[in-house]
Amino acid sequence: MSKPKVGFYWCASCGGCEEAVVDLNEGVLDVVEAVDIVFWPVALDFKRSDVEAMEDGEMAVCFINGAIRNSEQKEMVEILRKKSGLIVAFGSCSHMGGIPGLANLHDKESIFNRVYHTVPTIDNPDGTIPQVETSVCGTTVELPEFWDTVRTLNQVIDVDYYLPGCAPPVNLIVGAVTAILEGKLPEKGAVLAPDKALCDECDRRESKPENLCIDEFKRPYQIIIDEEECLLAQGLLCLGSATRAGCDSICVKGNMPCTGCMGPTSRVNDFGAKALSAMASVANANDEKDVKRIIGGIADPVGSFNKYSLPASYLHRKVRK
Amino acid sequence: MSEQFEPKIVAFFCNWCTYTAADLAGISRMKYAPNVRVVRLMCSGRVDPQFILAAFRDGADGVLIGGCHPGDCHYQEGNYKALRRFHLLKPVLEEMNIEDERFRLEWISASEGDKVQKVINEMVEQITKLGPLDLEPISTPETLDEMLEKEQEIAV
Amino acid sequence: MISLKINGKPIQVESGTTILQAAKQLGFEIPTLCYHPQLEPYAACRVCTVEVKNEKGNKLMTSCNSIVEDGMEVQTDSDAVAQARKINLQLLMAQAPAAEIVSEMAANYGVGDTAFLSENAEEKCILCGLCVRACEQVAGTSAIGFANRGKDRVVTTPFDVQNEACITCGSCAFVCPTGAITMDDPFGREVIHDEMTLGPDKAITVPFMQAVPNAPAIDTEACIHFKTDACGLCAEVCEPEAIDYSQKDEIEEVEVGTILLATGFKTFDASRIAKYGYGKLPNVITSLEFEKLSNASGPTGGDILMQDGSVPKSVGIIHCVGSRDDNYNKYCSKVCCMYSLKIAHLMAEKTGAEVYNFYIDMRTPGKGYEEFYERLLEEGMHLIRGRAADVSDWAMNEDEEGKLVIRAEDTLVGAVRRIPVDMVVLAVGLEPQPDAEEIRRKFNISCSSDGWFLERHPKLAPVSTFTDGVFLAGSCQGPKDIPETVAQSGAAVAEALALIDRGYVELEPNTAFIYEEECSGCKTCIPLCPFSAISFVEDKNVSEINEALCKGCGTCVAACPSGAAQQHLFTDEQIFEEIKGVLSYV
Amino acid sequence: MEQLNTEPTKTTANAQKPFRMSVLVCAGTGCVSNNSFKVMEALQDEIKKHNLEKEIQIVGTGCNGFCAEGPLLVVQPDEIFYAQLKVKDIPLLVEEHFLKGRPVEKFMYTPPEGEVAIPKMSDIDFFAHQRLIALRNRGLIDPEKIDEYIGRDGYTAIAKALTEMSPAEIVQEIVDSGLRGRGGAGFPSGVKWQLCAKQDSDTKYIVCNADEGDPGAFMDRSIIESDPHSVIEGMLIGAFGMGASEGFIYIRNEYPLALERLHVAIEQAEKYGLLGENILGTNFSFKMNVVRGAGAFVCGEETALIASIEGKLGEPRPRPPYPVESGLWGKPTNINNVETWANVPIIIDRGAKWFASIGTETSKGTKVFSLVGKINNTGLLEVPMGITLRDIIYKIGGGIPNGKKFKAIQSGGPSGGCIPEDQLDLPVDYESLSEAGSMMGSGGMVVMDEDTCMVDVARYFLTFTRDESCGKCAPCREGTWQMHEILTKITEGNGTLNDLAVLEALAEVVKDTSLCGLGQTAPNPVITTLRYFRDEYLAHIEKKECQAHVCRELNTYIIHGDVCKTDGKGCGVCRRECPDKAITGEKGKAHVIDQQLCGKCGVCYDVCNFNAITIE
Repeated sequence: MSKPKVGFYWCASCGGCEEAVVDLNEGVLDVVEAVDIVFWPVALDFKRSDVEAMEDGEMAVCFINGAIRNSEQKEMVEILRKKSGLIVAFGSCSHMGGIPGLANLHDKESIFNRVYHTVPTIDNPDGTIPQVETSVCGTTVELPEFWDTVRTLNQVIDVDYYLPGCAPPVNLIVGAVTAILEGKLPEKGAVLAPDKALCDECDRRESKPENLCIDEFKRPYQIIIDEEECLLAQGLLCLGSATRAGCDSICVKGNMPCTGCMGPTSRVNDFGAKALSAMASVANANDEKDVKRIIGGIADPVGSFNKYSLPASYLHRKVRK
Repeated sequence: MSEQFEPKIVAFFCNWCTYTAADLAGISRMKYAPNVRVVRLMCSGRVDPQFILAAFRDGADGVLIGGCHPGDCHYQEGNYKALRRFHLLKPVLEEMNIEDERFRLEWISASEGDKVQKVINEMVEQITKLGPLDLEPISTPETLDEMLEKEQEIAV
Repeated sequence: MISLKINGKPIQVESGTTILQAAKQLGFEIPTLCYHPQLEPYAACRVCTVEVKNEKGNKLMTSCNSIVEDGMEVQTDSDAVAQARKINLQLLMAQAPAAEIVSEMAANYGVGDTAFLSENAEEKCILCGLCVRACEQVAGTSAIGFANRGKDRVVTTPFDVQNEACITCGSCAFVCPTGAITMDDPFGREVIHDEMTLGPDKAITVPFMQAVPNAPAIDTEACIHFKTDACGLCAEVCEPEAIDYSQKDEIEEVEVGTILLATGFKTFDASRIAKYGYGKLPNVITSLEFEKLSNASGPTGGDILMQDGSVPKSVGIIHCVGSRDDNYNKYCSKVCCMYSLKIAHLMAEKTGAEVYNFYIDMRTPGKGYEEFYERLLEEGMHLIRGRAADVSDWAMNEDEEGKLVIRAEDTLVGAVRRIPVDMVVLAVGLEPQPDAEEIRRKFNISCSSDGWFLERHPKLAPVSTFTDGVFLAGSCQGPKDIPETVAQSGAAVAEALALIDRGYVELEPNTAFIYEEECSGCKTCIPLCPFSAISFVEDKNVSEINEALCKGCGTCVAACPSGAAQQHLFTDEQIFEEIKGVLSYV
Repeated sequence: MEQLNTEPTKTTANAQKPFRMSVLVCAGTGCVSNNSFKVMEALQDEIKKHNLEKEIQIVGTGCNGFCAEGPLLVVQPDEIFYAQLKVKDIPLLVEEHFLKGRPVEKFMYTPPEGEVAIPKMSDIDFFAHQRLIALRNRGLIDPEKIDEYIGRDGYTAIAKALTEMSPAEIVQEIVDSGLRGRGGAGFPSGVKWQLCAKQDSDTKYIVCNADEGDPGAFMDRSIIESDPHSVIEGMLIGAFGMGASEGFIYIRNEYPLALERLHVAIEQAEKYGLLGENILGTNFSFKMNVVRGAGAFVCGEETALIASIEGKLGEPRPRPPYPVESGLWGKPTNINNVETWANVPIIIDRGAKWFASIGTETSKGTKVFSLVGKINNTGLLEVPMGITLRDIIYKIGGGIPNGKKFKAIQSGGPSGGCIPEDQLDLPVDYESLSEAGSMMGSGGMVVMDEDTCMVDVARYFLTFTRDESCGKCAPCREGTWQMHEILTKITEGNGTLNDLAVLEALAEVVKDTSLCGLGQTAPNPVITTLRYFRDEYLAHIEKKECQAHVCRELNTYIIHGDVCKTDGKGCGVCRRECPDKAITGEKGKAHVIDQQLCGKCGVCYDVCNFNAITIE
């Protein structure tokens, strides 16, 4: 029996997810042993035509990382959808939009304007901006269309499973691959990670008080962070209580608060709103003035609560004016 | 759109104060704009910020939370939780370009039928002036192409 | 024990007894002026002088302060004693001719007139010092004392000015044997019914006639003992030793299943409407004060009298005082029209006075009420439709001289009228109790905008409140007359009984619960619950909701960061669907 | 005592080089008001001018006693006595006596009847018959220098008491001495001390009563002014004997000099360790307080005095309980008069036996009197008990001035009685005076001559007691007032025999039923004058006549026309001065008084230089 064929693809993302695969270290050998990697542009020289040449559903599974924000990515993922039995959204960006998703606080025009005109390091006397079609020496050259809105993978193609995290933790990757190989997959659409919040596996959970109420929200640089005590109890905006577990709380272990890359648990629809609700509820104030003071201590609420999830949220992008 | 824009307002009213006040407004034959769609909750403290965002996503032009006056909560302090969430949600909505008038928190006691009337009429008037909330729907693989076309139009 | 003889009679008394006390035991009356059994002896009037024979010979001594000695022989009425008393009483008669008690006492010794020169025929004070001692020893205040020496000695306040040390207890006036001290009305009015005007009530009273329990109690606000830590006379004179100052209000906790709120109303404070002159003009009284005046067990025995003791010949009754008035209370107090008509009727019946009613609208719905109104019309009551503008004592002509003038627009005639009357009764309205707000919060119920307790539903649940098991009875819910109050109270009791009879309480169906397998044990929900219904289960590392304690507000659900907490009847899914639903129609 | 030697003061240092002369200037109140301080200044200037500072020392002393002759100056060691000195006399005195050694005769004292000046003090009658015990240091020491008191054996008695005697022995010594209270009532001091010592209390007080209120009395004042330490020492001994730890001196504020000297004395005694903690190195501690009284006569009564110290209204309360049982703030309190305390140190020093040898059977020791009134030698004197009134008046007092006839002597202050001439051989002791209807009192003596109306005297003293009655008890407050009214009525010629009867009855009742000593003794002047001078009352009532012509309402002024015309040539002075315009007459002719218009002021009598006007 031939080995199942596997593909990896990279859309709007930082490349960290690719690193995550490499982070399997020698484990990657086991993967290669078990599967046949037929498409992995970042590591192996495959072309689009190679994919197009495949039979539909030839690949058993394709792991796609990165958000979708231009036409070329759309085309590629649509092809991959066709050629793959399973599509796994790999990492926060394809799962919820990720950091690139924060571009939804802007639009194409303002982004181009910034990047090609006003950023201090630019030298663009003609004010050129990318065009979809450009005539160069008589030939027409094409560039992919840059979208106004960043989208999650499942807003573009049908997705079977999600591997959350920025980047997905190695053990989750291994678990996912194993499950696929063994055919022990959960219901379609599932997130391949535990369905409890991070507090459940946090080393500091016992130090979290039962009567938690916060008099002042602080940012990490403002205090000397205690290495044992619950970070939220120290006033840091740790979203661990709203964030899916599975990362082994590596950030908290590194004395940094959880920022929510693993996304929400299954009952929560809008990660940012829910995290916001939990954090606001424990502010220790009843008087409007005090409420505003304490809440005002949370810098950049959108960026804080939707760092990885803006395109996947209910509002998903800024309202156009 | 030749016909007059009629905003849709979703109102989350607490069972004891504002919902009763709305009832009282009805009993008292106080007329208020029909644009409001009331969701009764036991307490303003039950209002999950997700509900607000969901209402906007699902087409609301404005959201109103009505609770008991501070100190008067039937559940002692549920309304304070609502207050805290409201003040954290406000800057989020602002950044997402949703106007201030579209989201309000009002303390309306059971006896203040007139306040229900006043607040709703005021809100409808303000939002009518603002026009509809033009929140782009979230695409699915099925609706993507259609939406991209629309996006093209906007870009042009 | 000390053995002595008084007027030849032997007696044995305990050591430390005074001669006066010993003589009293034998039945010998010794006259006294400056003595009071509850005050320290002062020995100033010298009237109680007796003749004592001991080893040193015969000697005149004051009996009030002299302690008995063994072998003493006392004569309480010897010639020397009589002579001393005669002279001393004559001296006092000369000093205070108006002190009747002195002349009466002197008459017992055959003295008709004093041999001495008298300066001030009006003088009553004999400087016995009872008042000064009462003030110091009983009231504990020393607000009065003696000033000057000798003949210039007077009882006065420090520097002759009214001072704050005086607690106006009246002990001085009470103890004064000659009536030289009186309690003055600061407005100079003659005091006939003290309850209504001024002056402290007695500190020990039965609250009112037929009170239950019908036992006197100490008003600690008025009692000198509680004010200055002095006095204590009542305990000294109470033979059964029933007085206990240490008793205190006690707070007892009683566990009950239902609570009836029947906190009632407060009458409108008529002095808030200055133009009616209540508290400033004499003989302007409120309807409740009229009731007290009219009461057979009241201060005048039921006679309607004015402050000078005469019977009014004309009376004005002003309706809607504090009611139906944008400046005070907008609502109609409902009961005033009828009680005003009753007062008018009683007034006419008891005094034969001309009675004028000033009303806005005459509201007489109810069984027999309209008929009563008709009857009064037939009796010849004056009914003037129009709100009274003011009450003054400013006379514009002779008829108005010395009277109270009510100015009102008679809307039926279309003219402003001035009506001079002797007495004005203000029909004060009903108001919520001043602490209604506090009570409301305590019981977690609501108040209407006027401040009356709010029922759960005006038609369907008129005696229930938003708090299960708390019911409303009577005018704490709004102005009511007696039959209405009784009816509503009955309903409230029935509701309460129904609950008691069932014996159990139905839990809220909309309690919150936690999906244990999804709870991360983040503890966010725990401090949010005001009812402490959520606890943390250490071994499972999850939160748990006690559904019996949960009241179902859903605050924890809204805050649960992983959505593991949900609320029956109000799950997230249901609400999301409801939102979709309400937005689905155009 | 060690401490005392370590701090020699200027005086003791100077004493090592003796002065040639000591000039003792009386700085008692009487002499001070006669400018004795100015005299002293002038003396200092003059002595400086003559460079005599190292030879002659000037000492300001307490009251010398012979106040009528102030300012006084005694030059020691020769005991030369100068009287009535003026500032302008000083240069001559210094030059003659101090420089040249020739005493100046014209500044010396000359007795009223004598013609020869008496140079030596002890030769003067006034001093010759006195015996100084309480006033042992008067005029000899500077009262503001404790060393001078110590130099006169001061504070040896307390040293003896603390080191050689037990408290019980001290009390017994006072009992044995027979000392009786010098404040008036004459209660045996030793007995009182015993009672106080017997009380079982953690706190006891002793009080010195210096509230000397009698008009004309200045015994206590003089003692404090001239020898304050004797009082302090007496109190120390008493405190040790009775077990008291705190003392009060209640002194009237009208005695500024006494007050100041008392403060100086206490300060010095404290500095020397004679007051305060661990006195003279023993366990005995004593705190001294000075309380100023506002001058109410009744505060001399012990219970009123206690009330006043406690800050209450100064009025007496019934006794018992006596202060020795329940006094200041309810604690056992022993109260003695200034003079009593001043006697204590010397009794301890010289023994009870010595003290008891002076005086009579019942009254031991000496008594200080202030002798005033119609007497030649006004002043303060101390005589042994038992001396007769006659000796006091004629030997010490120098008799009645202007050859007038003696009428009565009033002793014991305003509450005392008047003693007529036929009782002048009465020995002065407590019992004899009481029997005569008067009292020892605090020692005031007022001499009256034939020009004194006894009814007026009684009225005068009643004026005082009426004004000073605290007003607490009815007989005193009203009785004194009514007695005064009746007496006024009599002196104005409106009295009836019934008034006299009422007055007598009233006086007895007031005496018998008043609460405190003030009221009980206030009728004494009335009772004694009625007893000894009833004829004067009757004359006032029946004949409308005042033999002494004191009661002006009863006088009739008559102008003797012949004298007026011949001697006075109808000068008209009386006519001009008459406020009632009752006198008529032309210049050169006899004047006449219209008796209807005459207001009986007596101005005409006073202004007539020709004795043309007489009183009938």
